Amino acid sequence: MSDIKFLVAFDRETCKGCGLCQSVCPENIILMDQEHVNGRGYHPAYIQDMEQCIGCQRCALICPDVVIRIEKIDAKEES
Amino acid sequence: MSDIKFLVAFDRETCKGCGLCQSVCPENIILMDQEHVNGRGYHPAYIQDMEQCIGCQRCALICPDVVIRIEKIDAKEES
Amino acid sequence: MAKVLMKGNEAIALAAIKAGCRYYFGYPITPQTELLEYMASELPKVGGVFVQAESEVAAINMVYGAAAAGGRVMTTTSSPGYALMQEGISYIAAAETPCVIVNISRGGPGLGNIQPAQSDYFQNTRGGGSGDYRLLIFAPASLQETVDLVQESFTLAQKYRMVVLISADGMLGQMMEPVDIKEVDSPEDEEKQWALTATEGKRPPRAIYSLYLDPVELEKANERLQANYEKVSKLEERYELLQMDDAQLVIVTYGSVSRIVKSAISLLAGEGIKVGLIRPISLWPFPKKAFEQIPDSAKGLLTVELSRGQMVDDVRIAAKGALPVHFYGRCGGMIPSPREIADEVKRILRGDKS
Amino acid sequence: MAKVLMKGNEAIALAAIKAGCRYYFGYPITPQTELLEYMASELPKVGGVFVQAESEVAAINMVYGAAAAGGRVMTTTSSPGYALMQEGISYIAAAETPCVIVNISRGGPGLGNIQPAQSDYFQNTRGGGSGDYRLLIFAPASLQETVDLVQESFTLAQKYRMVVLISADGMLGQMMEPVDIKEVDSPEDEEKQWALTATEGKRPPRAIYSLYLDPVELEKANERLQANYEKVSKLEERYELLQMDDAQLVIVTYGSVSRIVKSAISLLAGEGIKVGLIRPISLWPFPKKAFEQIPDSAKGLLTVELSRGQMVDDVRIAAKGALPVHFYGRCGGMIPSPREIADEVKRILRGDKS
Amino acid sequence: MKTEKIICAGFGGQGILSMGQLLAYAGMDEGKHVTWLPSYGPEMRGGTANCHVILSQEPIDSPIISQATTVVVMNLPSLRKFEPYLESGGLLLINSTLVKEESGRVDVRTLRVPATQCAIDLGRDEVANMVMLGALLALTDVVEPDSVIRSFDKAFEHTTPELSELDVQAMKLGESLIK
Amino acid sequence: MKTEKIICAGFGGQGILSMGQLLAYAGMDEGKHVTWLPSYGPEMRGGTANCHVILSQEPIDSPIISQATTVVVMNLPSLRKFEPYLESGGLLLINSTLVKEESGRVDVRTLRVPATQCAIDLGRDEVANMVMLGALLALTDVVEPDSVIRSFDKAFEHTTPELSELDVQAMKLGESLIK
Amino acid sequence: MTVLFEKTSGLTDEPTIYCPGCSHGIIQRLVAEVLDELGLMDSTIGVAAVGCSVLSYNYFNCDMLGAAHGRAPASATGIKRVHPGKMVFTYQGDGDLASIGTAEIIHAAVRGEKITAIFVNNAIYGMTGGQMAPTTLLGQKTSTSPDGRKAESAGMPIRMCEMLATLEGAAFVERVAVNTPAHIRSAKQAIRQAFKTQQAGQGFSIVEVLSSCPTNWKLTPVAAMQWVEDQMIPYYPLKNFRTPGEAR
Amino acid sequence: MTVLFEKTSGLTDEPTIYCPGCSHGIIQRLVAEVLDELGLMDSTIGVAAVGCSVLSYNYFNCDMLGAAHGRAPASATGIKRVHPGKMVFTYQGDGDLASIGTAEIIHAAVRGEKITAIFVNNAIYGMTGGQMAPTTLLGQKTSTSPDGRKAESAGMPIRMCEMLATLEGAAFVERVAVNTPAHIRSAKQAIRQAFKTQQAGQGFSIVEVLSSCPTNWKLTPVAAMQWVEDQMIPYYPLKNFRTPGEAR
Ligand SMILES: Cc1ncc(C[n+]2csc(CCOP(=O)(O)OP(=O)(O)O)c2C)c(N)n1
Ligand SMILES: Cc1ncc(C[n+]2csc(CCOP(=O)(O)OP(=O)(O)O)c2C)c(N)n1
Ligand code: SF4
Ligand code: SF4
Ligand code: SF4
Ligand code: SF4
Ligand code: SF4
Ligand code: SF4
Ligand SMILES: [Mg+2]
Ligand SMILES: [Mg+2]
Repeated sequence: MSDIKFLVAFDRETCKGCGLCQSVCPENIILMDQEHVNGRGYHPAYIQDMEQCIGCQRCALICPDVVIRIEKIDAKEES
Repeated sequence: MSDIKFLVAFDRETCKGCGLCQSVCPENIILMDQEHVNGRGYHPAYIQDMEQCIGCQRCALICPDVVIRIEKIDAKEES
Repeated sequence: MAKVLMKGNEAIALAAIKAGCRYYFGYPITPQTELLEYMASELPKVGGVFVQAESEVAAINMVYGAAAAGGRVMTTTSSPGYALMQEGISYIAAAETPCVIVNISRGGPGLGNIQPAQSDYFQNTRGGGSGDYRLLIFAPASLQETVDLVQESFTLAQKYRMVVLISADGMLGQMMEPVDIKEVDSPEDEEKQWALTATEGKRPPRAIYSLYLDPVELEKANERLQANYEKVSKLEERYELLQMDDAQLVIVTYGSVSRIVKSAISLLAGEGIKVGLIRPISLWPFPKKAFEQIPDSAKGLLTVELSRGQMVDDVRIAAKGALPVHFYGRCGGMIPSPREIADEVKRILRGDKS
Repeated sequence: MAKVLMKGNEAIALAAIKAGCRYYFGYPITPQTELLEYMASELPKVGGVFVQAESEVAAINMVYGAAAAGGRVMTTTSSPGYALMQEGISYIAAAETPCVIVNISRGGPGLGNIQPAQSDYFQNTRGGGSGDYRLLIFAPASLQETVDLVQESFTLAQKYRMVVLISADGMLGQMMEPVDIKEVDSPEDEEKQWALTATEGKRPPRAIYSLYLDPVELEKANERLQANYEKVSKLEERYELLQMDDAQLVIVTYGSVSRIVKSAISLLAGEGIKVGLIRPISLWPFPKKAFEQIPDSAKGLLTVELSRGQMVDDVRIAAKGALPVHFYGRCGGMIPSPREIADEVKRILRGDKS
Repeated sequence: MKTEKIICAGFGGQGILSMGQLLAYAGMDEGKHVTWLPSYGPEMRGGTANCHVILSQEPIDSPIISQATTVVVMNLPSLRKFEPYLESGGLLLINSTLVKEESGRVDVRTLRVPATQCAIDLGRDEVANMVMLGALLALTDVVEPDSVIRSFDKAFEHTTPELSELDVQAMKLGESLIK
Repeated sequence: MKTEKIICAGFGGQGILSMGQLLAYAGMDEGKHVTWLPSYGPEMRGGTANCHVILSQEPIDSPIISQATTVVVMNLPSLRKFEPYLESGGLLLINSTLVKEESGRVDVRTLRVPATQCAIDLGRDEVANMVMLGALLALTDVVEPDSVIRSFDKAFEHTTPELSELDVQAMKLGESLIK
Repeated sequence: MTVLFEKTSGLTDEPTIYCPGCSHGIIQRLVAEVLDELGLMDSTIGVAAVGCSVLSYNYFNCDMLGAAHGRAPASATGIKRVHPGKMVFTYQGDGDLASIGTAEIIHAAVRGEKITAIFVNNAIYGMTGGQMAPTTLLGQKTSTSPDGRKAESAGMPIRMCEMLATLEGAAFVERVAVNTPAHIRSAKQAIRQAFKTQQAGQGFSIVEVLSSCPTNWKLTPVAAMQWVEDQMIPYYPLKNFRTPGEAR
Repeated sequence: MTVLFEKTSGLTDEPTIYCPGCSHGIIQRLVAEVLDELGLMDSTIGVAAVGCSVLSYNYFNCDMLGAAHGRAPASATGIKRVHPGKMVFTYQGDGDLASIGTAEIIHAAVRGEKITAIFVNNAIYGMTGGQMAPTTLLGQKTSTSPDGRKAESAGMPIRMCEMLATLEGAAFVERVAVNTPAHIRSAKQAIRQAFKTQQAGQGFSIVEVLSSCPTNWKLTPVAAMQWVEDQMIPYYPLKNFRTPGEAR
């Protein structure tokens, strides 16, 4: 099983590619998709390595376009 | 010779009879002329006993209609 | 209610309250101030709200908010204050929020003076706000007519979702005359389907605004307004006619000065000169129909105003070039005497002046 | 100077500076803003003063002060901002202090949008201020005409001690077109005998105001204004005529939309339909003289506007009921195509619509 | 009764407007058509105040008087301003305490009443208007004195019994000067 | 030369207005009559921007184009909005990087240019407009490329030599795509 | 014989329309005296606001403009920018300056406009007959607060000097009164300093003068002066809030 | 699986017209979140001002009015007086609130109007393309201060909170920023307190939010956030100026 603890999802069509999320991510895992342009003309953000996400929500807090949704993958019961 | 040291003159036609001069005179020598009404319908102020005037100018300072003019009668040379 | 002797300004205020007006926002200005003062003292007694705004600009924008919130709301002012309200009025007209405004006009231009004058005709009827909007405008001549129209205005404002303007002048605002002010049944209005009342989770949110970035949308919004205006202009033309049969000349005049014109017409009747009267009561829609009743005997029209000829435009348009349109007016608070007006009529009939 | 390609707003600003304008007070509003911005960057370079006011209300009252002080002063705005200036304009007109105002109009009512529209015709020509005052109003159709009129406006404002208003819309403000902006000889104006410059002990104090508590005085002041307006209306009627001989219909149109009408007229000419054009350049005084030149061949008039028919009133008055007056207009930023206008002309000539 | 057109004029503060209102209320009380039109605004202070009162059996067109049946003046500027408004044969009442000058009109009935002096004698300058009104009522039948007294409450909204008493006294004094 | 009526449209920020201005300046440089009319205001951000450019030997009446000889679109909304404006037989230039869709018009000459991709390749999204302009000039004789280059200073007021260099490069790249 | 007090030549001979005992007359005299004494009368342009002092262009012996209600600071700005070397002042009431003209006075201060505002605070709209002003005291009865101003619906009275003093551009800000001879002397000092601030090009200056309105307060002139002392001064403390060069 | 962050139902799904990285979007989200969390969204009526946020009536999931430029506090007053039981807020830019609407915001505060003003200070006129605002910093280049704002002609930037805090009716006054996640958290707290102040009927409340305008500042969104930190916060200190119940 993967080590992903948090799921950070971007709505690629509403993202304006501003890069603010990228600038505040303490783990430096957010990148701008330079290859693609969405329907509104922007390079959307995406996460390179989800496993490194610490679920701090800094990206979501600063995103002006409410592009980001964050979920915590519940830890398996370890009994 | 009289003891008048100061000459306080009222322009009876511009006086509005407000009584402010009267209210501030430390010597209480200003009165309103209840007998007469000037062309604008007011009872003008006048001085009862000019000798008592100490030339403090309080009356002139407070008069809103610049009705009052004050002169000092120069003392006689006493040599 | 029995007739009472009241000052025009106070009678208007009382009439509004009795017509269910519960929100008033205004700013002092002579010769309208007693109206504001009456509201200040009486509205709170019936549970209404009086707010003295910081300016006429603020007042009209408070009216906008209160009207959008569904309140029965009024403001009143006088000429320079009315000028300051123009932007706000344009917003209110665009947003189709109903309200009543009273302009007790005075002499101009600029600060002018506080005497009666009708030189607000242009700003009343053509507005000073931008855009293709209209107000429903009444110009009463007596206090009784004034209070009746004020009361009806609240109904019409709701009905058409429109600004209704009462155009009067200092003479009507300041004079006393006996009036009978009715208690208007103002049943709780049916829930306004457009008003901002907060959703309370029961309906989708509403928005009231006048911005339409897309020209297609803005043109549509304008067409909706125009359709409404069309309807209003069909239904709400109002006027008084007097002595039109055989009239040699017809005087067109409105508001306070029409009372003096009536005296002049009596004077002339006494001298065997027949003069008719068209008195527009609605200034917009301008009562074009009245002009269809001008008798063939009439040699011309004479517009009499307390201004330098602002209604003349509307008279010319209504008369369609069929008759010469003369003008007589005084301004700046000067009021013509019946004699002066009668003399002017005679001059015109003699042909001294065209 | 050779022709340069400039945006309308910037060309107006440069033209004003070259005509000696040294004081500018304004507030940002689309589609006028580049004018303000140009002034901000260029006026200081020639020793002039640019002040961004806190609002349009403040801007027009700064203009009033600067004009009273004898400065060559201008302000510019767009529709809702112009509405806010109405009280101030009434003061300036009453005080007979010269200034130039440019209104780059947009869609309304209310906030509307920022696209070209001519629905400020009423607020431009009838004012929204109180009192019997008038502005001298020019409505240019090309950038060259605009800059020429702006420059002349400063001269005329001084000459008549009057407010001169340039009425243009977003199309003229925003488009680029080559213009030749002249260096106007603006010889130091002769000392203004009425301006507030401080007495310096050399003359009695002067006062500029518009309050006349006594109606007799206020009426006199009004008569002085009227006499001036009379003169202006005799001397300053301006218009362009096109193809009036044998015209079957005459289109009356002004400003930006007249350019499209011209294309439509060419289109129609191609189809063998002769349509004439009256293009008022001065909106006040409205060019009544132009209407004397309507050929007998004309079956009617068609007013074309970017509004819902505001100039129609003036056309009706000028036409004196002699011919039917039709109307075609779009609004809210919608611009008719030449084809649409041509079709409307054909409909009218077929008699489909009266 | 013929239509009465009365102009009252004087200094602001001399109770000119109330004098006129009393006439209007009284006229209404008697079932007449009435109008009252004041001058207003800052000219009331320092300058002069005046009002136009019309009482008639017929509906009234204009509330503005261009030909008065009666003119009451409480000071000199008012005399000069309003004597021309009086119709020939009309009644001119002058407050002789403040107006030493004579009227230029010889075609009217002129009466000089020392109203302000009477008021000073009564201890309150302000009731000069009531003295004048008393005189007017004694000279004409415009309204009954009793109708006026019945109207006190309406015209003087916040009056006290003492002041009302003084007003009546002043009115009677004015009447007595004539009778 | 016949009268050229060109509509350029795309996202705000894609340099649509400058593209149009360059054409206008160049046309003027060549002694033509020109007009340039932008869309303006907040729709420039987020929404679309467009401009109408007319170049003619004759004086120009209306600066608004109702029948275009050429339409240049940089994104999909612009294609949908402006393709109807194109006259039959006109030229339609599409930025194929961002517009995968086809035009519905079959009566016009359509050309797909991967302008944004070229610009990304050049290292600056912003020069996609110049790629497009290069293609346009290669396809028509509306103005000479040299006239456009001469107009750079006027249209890009605060440009740097490096940026100008890149602009020229992009234009040439656009031209080369056609030739 | 020495003249101790006489009418300043800064005033014309026009009689004022003010009510008897109204302190507008005192304040206007002080302004004229100061300008006269500083030798500035001839290089001054004044701006009269709309209010009881609306006719003050007839009273001051210098060039004067009659401004629109509340807009005197804007018009003064226009004048000052054309004639930066002249002295420009506004004379405004509290309805004018603290209500309809709020934006104009604040932004004149923000810009540090080199003009002097004489702000006559009489806690009421005098000219229009005694309506509530933003400066009307709590509980004070006016024609639009017939039961006395209530904080609940009309809020607390506004203190303009305290508010303006927060602005960097406001170089000289002081509140004075003219209800006693002593206060009148200090008031004159403040007015003098305000004009000197302007003369030195140090920024915007304003003197708020607590003034009486016996007519609309329905008090005798003498009682009105006492009301200023007892009611106004406690809420509107007499104080210098800003002087050029002093630390904030 | 637990949702840690998702879009509040206080916002509609309408995409905003804001430029990439513009912090208007953050502020508007915070307001919606707070109203949602307090359970007040359904009893709220908002007033959108004229500025880049002019379309915010499409974004907030509650009844909304589009006010005239600068007049939102007046229109909000009209609404609140009709519905005293509802929550009423304005959302205004600095051009709107601190320039043309100065009188309206001050007098809403003077009256202690029970409304909440969200004041988005981005030191510029965004909507009209980057002109100087009264809040523009000294030396800041804008299209109407092309050489940078100069104190000599345009004065010093206005600090609205400091000024409003002098008014008794202003019950809650705080300045916050949204340039970092930490600041965003505090900003949300302040907005919450402002609405609670209104809910408790304690008077007027305002939250000034320092906001970015990358487009008109000609900076990248990230650099713009840094500019807020480096340039704006030093001049506009983040601070609570008034809280109900606390001594002044
Ligand atoms: C636009 C406008 N609104 C209202 C008025 C009416 N008005 C004249 S003076 C005045 C206020 C006077 O009060 P204040 O400024 O306190 O001066 P004061 O008379 O008390 O000295 C008002 C509201 C006006 N002239 N213009
Ligand atoms: C009366 C009026 N004047 C001017 C405008 C133009 N205008 C629209 S928004 C705006 C200012 C926007 O600046 P700000 O309030 O700071 O909001 P931002 O866009 O920066 O968020 C202006 C001046 C207008 N719509 N109405
Ligand atoms: S939640 Fe924190 S760690 Fe995870 S992507 Fe967002 S900012 Fe980075
Ligand atoms: S902050 Fe939001 S809009 Fe900006 S890049 Fe990240 S996800 Fe996209
Ligand atoms: S100068 Fe002094 S003592 Fe003399 S009268 Fe005046 S106040 Fe009284
Ligand atoms: S203060 Fe002046 S106006 Fe008043 S009574 Fe004395 S002299 Fe007369
Ligand atoms: S009304 Fe008041 S402020 Fe005005 S002149 Fe009279 S006392 Fe003075
Ligand atoms: S212009 Fe500035 S404030 Fe407006 S949306 Fe763009 S970045 Fe935001
Ligand atoms: Mg006052
Ligand atoms: Mg801003």
